[in-house]
Amino acid sequence: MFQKQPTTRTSAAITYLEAIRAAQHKLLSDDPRVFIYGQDIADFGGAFKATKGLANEFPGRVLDSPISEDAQVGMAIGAAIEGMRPIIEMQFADFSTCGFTQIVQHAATHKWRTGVPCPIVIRLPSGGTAGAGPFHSQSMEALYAHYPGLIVMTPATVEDAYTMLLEAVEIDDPVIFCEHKYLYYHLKADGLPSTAMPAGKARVARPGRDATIATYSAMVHESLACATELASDGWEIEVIDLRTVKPLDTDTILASVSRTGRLLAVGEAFPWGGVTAEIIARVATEGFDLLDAPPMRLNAKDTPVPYHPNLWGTHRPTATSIMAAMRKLLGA
Amino acid sequence: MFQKQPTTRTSAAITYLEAIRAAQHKLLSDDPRVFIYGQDIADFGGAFKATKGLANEFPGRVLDSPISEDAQVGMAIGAAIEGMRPIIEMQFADFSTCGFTQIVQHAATHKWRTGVPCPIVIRLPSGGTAGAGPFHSQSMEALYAHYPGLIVMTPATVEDAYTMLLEAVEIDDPVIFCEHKYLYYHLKADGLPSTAMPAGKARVARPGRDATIATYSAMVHESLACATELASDGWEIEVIDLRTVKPLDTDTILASVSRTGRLLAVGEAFPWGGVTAEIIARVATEGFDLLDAPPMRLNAKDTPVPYHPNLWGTHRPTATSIMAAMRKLLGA
Amino acid sequence: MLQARAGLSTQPEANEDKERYLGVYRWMLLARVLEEKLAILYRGGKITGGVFLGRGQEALSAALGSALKKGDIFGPLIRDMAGRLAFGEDITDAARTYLGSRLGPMRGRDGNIHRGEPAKGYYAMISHLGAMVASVAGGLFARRLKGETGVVGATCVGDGATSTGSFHEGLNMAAVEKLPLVVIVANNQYAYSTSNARQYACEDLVQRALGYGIAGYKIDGTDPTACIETVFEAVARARAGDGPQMIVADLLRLVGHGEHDDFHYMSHALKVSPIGRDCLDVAREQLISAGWATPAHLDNLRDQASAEVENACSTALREPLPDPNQEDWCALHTRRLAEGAET
Amino acid sequence: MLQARAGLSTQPEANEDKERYLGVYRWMLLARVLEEKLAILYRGGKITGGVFLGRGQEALSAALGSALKKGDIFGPLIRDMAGRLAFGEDITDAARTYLGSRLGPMRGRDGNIHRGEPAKGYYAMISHLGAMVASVAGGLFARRLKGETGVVGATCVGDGATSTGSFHEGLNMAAVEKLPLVVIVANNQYAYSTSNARQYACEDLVQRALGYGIAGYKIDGTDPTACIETVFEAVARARAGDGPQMIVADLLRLVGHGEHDDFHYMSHALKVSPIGRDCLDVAREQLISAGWATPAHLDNLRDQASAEVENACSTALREPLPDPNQEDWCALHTRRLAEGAET
Ligand SMILES: Cc1ncc(C[n+]2csc(CCOP(=O)(O)OP(=O)(O)O)c2C)c(N)n1
Ligand SMILES: Cc1ncc(C[n+]2csc(CCOP(=O)(O)OP(=O)(O)O)c2C)c(N)n1
Ligand SMILES: [Mg+2]
Ligand SMILES: [Mg+2]
Repeated sequence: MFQKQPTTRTSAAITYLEAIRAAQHKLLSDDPRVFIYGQDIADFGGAFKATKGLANEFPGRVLDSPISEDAQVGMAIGAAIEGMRPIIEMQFADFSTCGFTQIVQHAATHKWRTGVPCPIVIRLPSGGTAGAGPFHSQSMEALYAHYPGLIVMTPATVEDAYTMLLEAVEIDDPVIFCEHKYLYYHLKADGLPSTAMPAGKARVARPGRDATIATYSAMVHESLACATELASDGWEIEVIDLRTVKPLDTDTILASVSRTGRLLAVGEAFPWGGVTAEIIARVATEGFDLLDAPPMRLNAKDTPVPYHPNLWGTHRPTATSIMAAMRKLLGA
Repeated sequence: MFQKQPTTRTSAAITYLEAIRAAQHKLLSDDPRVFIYGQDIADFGGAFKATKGLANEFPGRVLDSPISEDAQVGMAIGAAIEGMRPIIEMQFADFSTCGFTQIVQHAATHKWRTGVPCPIVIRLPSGGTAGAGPFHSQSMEALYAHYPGLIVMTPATVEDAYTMLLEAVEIDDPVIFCEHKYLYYHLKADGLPSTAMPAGKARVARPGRDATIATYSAMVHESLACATELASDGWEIEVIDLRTVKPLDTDTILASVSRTGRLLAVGEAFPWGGVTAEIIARVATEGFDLLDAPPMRLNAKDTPVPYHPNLWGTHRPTATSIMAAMRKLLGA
Repeated sequence: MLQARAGLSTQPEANEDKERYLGVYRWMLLARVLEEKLAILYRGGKITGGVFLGRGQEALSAALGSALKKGDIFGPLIRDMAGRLAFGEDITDAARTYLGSRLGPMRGRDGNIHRGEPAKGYYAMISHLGAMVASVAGGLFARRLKGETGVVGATCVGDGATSTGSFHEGLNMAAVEKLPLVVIVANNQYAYSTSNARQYACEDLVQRALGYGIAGYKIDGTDPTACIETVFEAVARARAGDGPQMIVADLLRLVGHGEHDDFHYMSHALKVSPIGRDCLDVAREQLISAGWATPAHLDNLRDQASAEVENACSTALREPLPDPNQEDWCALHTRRLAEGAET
Repeated sequence: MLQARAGLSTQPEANEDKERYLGVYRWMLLARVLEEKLAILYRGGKITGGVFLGRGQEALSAALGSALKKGDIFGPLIRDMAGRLAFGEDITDAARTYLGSRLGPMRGRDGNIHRGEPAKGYYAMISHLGAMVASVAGGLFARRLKGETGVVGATCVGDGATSTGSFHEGLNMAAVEKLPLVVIVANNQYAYSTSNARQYACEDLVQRALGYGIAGYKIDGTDPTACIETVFEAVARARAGDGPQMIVADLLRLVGHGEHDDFHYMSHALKVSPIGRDCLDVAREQLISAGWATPAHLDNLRDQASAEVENACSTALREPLPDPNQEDWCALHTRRLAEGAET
């Protein structure tokens, strides 16, 4: 479904993945405090090539780590205490569970406990792709957003992948940077922006009148595809791209719902307690009277992410299933 | 506040902690598949004495582990595959982050991936107590509930601590058993029940008419104290004890809200995306028209759990802060 | 550095040696032929997801699978096609998992290297490296509690996986419990693209055995004779109650990390060094020079393997794919406690 | 098993030895007296939360704190009161953290053993054992990147903490990076109630050094002379660029795990064995028999320590407690990105 999105194919086209690489290139160039540490990221350039060529250009600042997620994050914390700006690349978001203690117990609590900030960025190649299976597909934003002291970014566009990564490194707090693997190669833009909305602000990805979809990351594109489709039936669906899920820009969501009266929250993560629950809880508690109909939510199914594409295509929300939910919400 | 709860002091009185010990005693006696593995749980009887005397009575089946949470859970998974019913005691829930990979990646996915169930029980001494600080106070139910394949129990009473642990071991799936340290010694009952509500069913802990509090674990008692207090002003507050947070008994909550029209969800965990978000999201999506007022939620503050009792008492919800929220909800 | 120890008991008769070697060789060959077929299918776009092969590591893996018995526990890793088959995996099931058949043991829910049949002691690895060490140990612990004796459990890791906390915790725990666990470290000199120099700083990983208080063996993983002797000995010692055994085998993977990888980073010097040898070539030489097989016999074995592989793959290719509408979207065994997938 | 190596360079003069020893002794004594006071306050109900003491481990800890310099990095663990003070911690800050003063470095947000001042290289441990190894290594890595040389980082763990995956990953990583990290393993024979026999299966934990490719030293942790010599040597070697150093010291804690614990489980045989000695008694003997101090001088030092401790505690006890209404409930440094606590 997502393939329907218009992609620019000019010679200057840059992909979501290239934007991440470009941001890291700029960070290494501009800021001597920055270094990158992760598995296979030096000469090899990373499993997805997000650091291709950087080790060569910035010797000693782009380093291969042993297979030790806990120590990778632990070392970044120490380096951040000493004033550096480490970026940790996890090979897949799923493996960050092996570094979970250092992330949620150590990095997240450091500033509050000691007064000394802990500015690390952990890049999580996140989300599902065909054939990746239960251990290379997870969306872990809800886990990290639950813990105080972390900022969780979920860029959905090439531009945001670039500017938000720059901002993530600048922020004096630990940032979990959830980049979506499904967007790596598919998603393209004409070039890289020089200005950006700040973290913590959601973006109206498509304005509308009849209902709001609040979503993030790859699901922004499925939702936009759904909105395009429904537009041919005369429906005007507003799509909100959250950009960061912690903090969550409740104001922008509420402003949208105040215009549309209807809300569908869409996320690719597991159904219990994820971003969609938080969105609905906020709108229900803070904007109850704005709602003309019960809000709805759509998540992945409550099983591990299946390996086979036939199953995976049904496990995660898609433009098709979002459309079905939206028709229900619209009473159409 | 909780101290106001009536506690029975007959000679037969049994505490929440003793109930957990009694359940494990019964399990070891009745079921040769059961063994217990954890730090300092053998001769020493555990940091909280939940296994006191059991190693002696059941030689070779209550074992001290090295300080290796990942391996503790990993070994339980292998043993469960072979038909045993291991119980893992974490010394504190907070340390389960070190076993997070084995829990959410291995145990949780095993049945779905392979068809072979993985019946392990992980006991998490959870929640805050005075002076325990950021690393000995956490409530982690939301993390585990988010992952498909796990059942998350949060007993609030002595009776439930006993019967739910028995049931947890009987269930053919991995169960995260969140026992609350604040209840260990304070909470007492006359004796142990021989029957129980099944897991997955919430309990009306106190019937009411004017508003519903949906909550679990130690917060049940703070909520009951609040309801008692408000009763003297003529308010009848219904308190729902969720008992398990995954699955979450939406039906019982909806039935209550259909009677009261008002909902306050209370949890001791961090505010972003926990049990309270899930409760509100379900009621807003499935029972929107039952609500006479915007639902409300009350959680701990969005910082690590503070060490000093002065701070801790304000960080977590208490009968006092629940009361303030409830008065707002009632418009009183 | 520890060296392979002398044989546990009296040497088996030459005839036993021959049969054992030929048995192992058949599994090496079958794995090799099956993986070559999978590589072709992968390049032909017939396989979704990654394909990770064990080319060059078959002797080590097949020796382990052969040394284990029915009733033992095996937790293979990504390069253990040979060991899996030798341990008793149905080759059609292997093909099914790659080719997406709904009839495979993972029914399309998980793929390829993650397959297993835990109820038969053949554990299904998770991706998180090192995790299987503790779980195989746990299986052995359960067997001990049930009073079963003479059971062995084995698992394999790579050089990279030795850096994980899970590996350390699992092996230490197994040592404390003195479990009959055999851990094979296939040191193929690289973890994906990362060379040993960036993975550990000791002279040789076998030095870690001392620190865990377990037996350690060091072998050339490209030498099938060494693999067979040492692996069978370690398994026998574990079975006899000597506690965990760790074998570190030096070798190379003669393929990329996965079939997407051209392994340009691999050192030429290593490739042309003795550990760059193809264990199947070495086996052929050893078998022929020992007089245990003729070239014709070995060619014949390869033809048999090819036929078996073709048969398995064509069966799997004809079978139904997973169907999301028929799929049981329930992650729990206890159905009454499952929450409906929300749609 | 590795033994303490011979001195790095020429032996320091006897006078230097004496000053060094007396310096270490003062920190041992100060820690001992402070902890005795804290134990009394704990029993008097003046301290909320646990109190975990280092009684019996002062020589080892003070030697480390003394061997480090300003500008070095120190990640102490729960039994390192002596090392903390020797590294430069303000004794009043130590008292403040226990006694709940809002003016302490953790301002009531975290307590006791978790205190630190990371901006001064004095890291604040988290409870999760093993975690500080990687973080101290990371601090050293940062210093190297910044071009600082001659910096050393040190951290301490117990026998129990060596079983954690974090310990393994952190130490292995430090070895690969050849960082100037000194890791002290205070093997007090128990992790809480769990004896070494249930914690590891090697003969001695120092055997692990080989497996990480780092220097290993084994000492009697109750012998202050041995502690001083070996710790200073290891720190010097790390500073000189020899990579990670691991010292395993045998000793006992002469208290419970925490002050709530009567340590009835501790073996009598161990208590009366040489490692059951009180290092302060040993130091007194060594100092007197070397002619470096008289009993009167040492008694005088104790009086000085007592005065300092009383002063620190009475200061801390007069200070304001944390006030939830004045508390800044914001876990982020970037205030604009903080979500308001929901009430
Ligand atoms: C904990 C963890 N981190 C990262 C990965 C990603 N990963 C998969 S295979 C691999 C390399 C493994 O190297 P090694 O253990 O030497 O085995 P080999 O592939 O060489 O056989 C990596 C990094 C993983 N599977 N698990
Ligand atoms: C990962 C982890 N698991 C469990 C604990 C609980 N715990 C705190 S101290 C301790 C014992 C530590 O023993 P050891 O490392 O030998 O240090 P010692 O107390 O003997 O100095 C345990 C189990 C912890 N802090 N961290
Ligand atoms: Mg390898
Ligand atoms: Mg100890």
